[in-house]
Amino acid sequence: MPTPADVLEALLFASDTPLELERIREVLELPDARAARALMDELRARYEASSGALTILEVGGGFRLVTRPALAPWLVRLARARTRARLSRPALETLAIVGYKQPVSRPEVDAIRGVNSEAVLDNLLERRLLRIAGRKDAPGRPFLYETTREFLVAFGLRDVGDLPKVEGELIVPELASVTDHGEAAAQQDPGAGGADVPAGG
Amino acid sequence: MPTPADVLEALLFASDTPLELERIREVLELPDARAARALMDELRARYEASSGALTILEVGGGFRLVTRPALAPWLVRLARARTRARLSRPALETLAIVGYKQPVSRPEVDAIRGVNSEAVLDNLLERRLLRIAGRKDAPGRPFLYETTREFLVAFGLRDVGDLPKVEGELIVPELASVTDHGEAAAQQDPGAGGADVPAGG
Amino acid sequence: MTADGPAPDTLAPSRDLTLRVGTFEGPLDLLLHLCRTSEIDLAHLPVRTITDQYLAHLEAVEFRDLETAGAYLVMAATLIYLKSKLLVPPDPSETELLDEEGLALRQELEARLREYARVKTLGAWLATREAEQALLWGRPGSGLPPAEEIPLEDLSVHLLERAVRRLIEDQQRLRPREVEPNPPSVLERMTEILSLLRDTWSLLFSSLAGGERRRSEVVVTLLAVLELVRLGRIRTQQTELFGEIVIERQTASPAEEPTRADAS
Repeated sequence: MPTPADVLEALLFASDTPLELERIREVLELPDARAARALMDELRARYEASSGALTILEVGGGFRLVTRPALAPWLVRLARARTRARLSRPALETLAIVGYKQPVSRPEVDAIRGVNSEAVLDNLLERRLLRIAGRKDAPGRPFLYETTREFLVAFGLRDVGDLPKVEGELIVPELASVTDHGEAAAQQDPGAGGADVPAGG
Repeated sequence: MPTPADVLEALLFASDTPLELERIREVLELPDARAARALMDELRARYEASSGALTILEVGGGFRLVTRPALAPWLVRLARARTRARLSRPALETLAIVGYKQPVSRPEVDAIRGVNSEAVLDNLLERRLLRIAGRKDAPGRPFLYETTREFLVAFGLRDVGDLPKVEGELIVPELASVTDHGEAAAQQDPGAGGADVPAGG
Repeated sequence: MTADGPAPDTLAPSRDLTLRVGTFEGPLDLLLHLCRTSEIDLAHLPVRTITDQYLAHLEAVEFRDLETAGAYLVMAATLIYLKSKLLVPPDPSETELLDEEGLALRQELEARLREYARVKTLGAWLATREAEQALLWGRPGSGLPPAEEIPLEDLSVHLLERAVRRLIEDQQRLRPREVEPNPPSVLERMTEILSLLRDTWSLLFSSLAGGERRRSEVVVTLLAVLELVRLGRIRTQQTELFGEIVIERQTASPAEEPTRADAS
């Protein structure tokens, strides 16, 4: 007779998307999400205690079973041809903008990057890292973009709250003169390099 | 530092085809297939000793990591829970249109929803909630869609006449005026596969 | 961080050209690079230095397409304009003095640069996360029974009812517009363009009319742009026939300050 932890292990193993606590609760008929979380903790402890090849990751609103990073060299050999196309710098910057400003329209992304972002956005839609969240009530009724769960999984984030706080990095001193130009002008960067973002956040 | 058995476990986990002894030998740089077999026996013994959810199967000239048969019922439950959850808003909308207006063609569904519905329709065909009822006598001779018996069963209906009456009429726009609209065809439905959109959203 | 060059997923046809541009992803990127290499404080931008450096680099840049070229040139024009607003004759030891408008423009530029710097840093952070995740392997494909083999559980018919209601409501809301196409008025569009230009000093026509390629929308937008040009509220540039139109804010309207027209 399989234990609940065994069932959970099987669910994790068979699931190709992050497994949500709610789903675990439902399948195992647990009273609430807390009970599901407790069971997950039990299984994670078991995995951490045994030093096997696998580990459990909390990502994209759920949990995934993955190989430990130390095993990557051998896996690369196994999947000789496996080359996950890395994202380009424009793609990463566009994701960064959408990540912390979502939902955001193309004209807004264009304005921040200073260049046309249509092709990059299309590409990210196609990769399912972004999706359309609706239309903005603005000239041309442009599409609004937001990040997907795929985005969270690709970057190992539990949710968008895991993104480092960039806004909070700014110190906002009292500005004597210009009041006309609103928040943009009122934000003062501590220095030239001032955009450092702490990892982990 | 991972042991050879850990590496083997990772290879089994990440491999999408049965893993051959020769392949194991190659990746782990073992002297011969016998050494690979010995390592496999070691890992299998480890799996049999622990009564977890997974087991190693020798199949098709290689080895696979699979869930134990006793766990199958829970996997079916998970799959079912996910299938249900995956009837995204676009999917429900499309089902509703076909349900109330059948038989209806894809351009008509597109016109009502204002977005390309190809992926959603394909998905619903695959789930057997819809089927193709023929072709419409119209430019391009598009397929006509109608609901299936599975659709009725899934929604607990005796026949489509059981669908609740709603106030107002869902209008199928004249397609002549719609084709010039262009935008409908250019835009892919973001919720196509619906994986990210919870039911009833 | 990934290599500075574009990865395979960028636009294929423009790749070679992009590489020759160097590693800059646009005018802000170039400007930021100049600030970083000269250790310039993004909160105190030396207009003269940065303009001269920008123009010097611009000559070496090979543009990937006309639109990108336009974006670089708009920035160049802005910098030149800003430089022309410096009040005192050049004296490197003095802090630069600008009039109120120039000050505001410079602060806006500084704010944009800082924002872009943050975006860049966050992009680099994402790149390291991506690299970390590339070391992890999940299961290839789903181990669950395929969807078509899973009998569906009962779904509430109310879900369908709700969906169809929503659609009908949408149609009823939109119908007047459908029957009698009623594009936004030129005046409305003019107001919208001006309000967008409060947040940024340049816009691409395609991004204004791009969301929905309805002819009527494009026409109204074009009329609005022409009217704003006539009123001296905006400037436009189109580097080539059928090329991208760049819309810029015209800070001082000739109607209010007729003398400015000669200066620019």
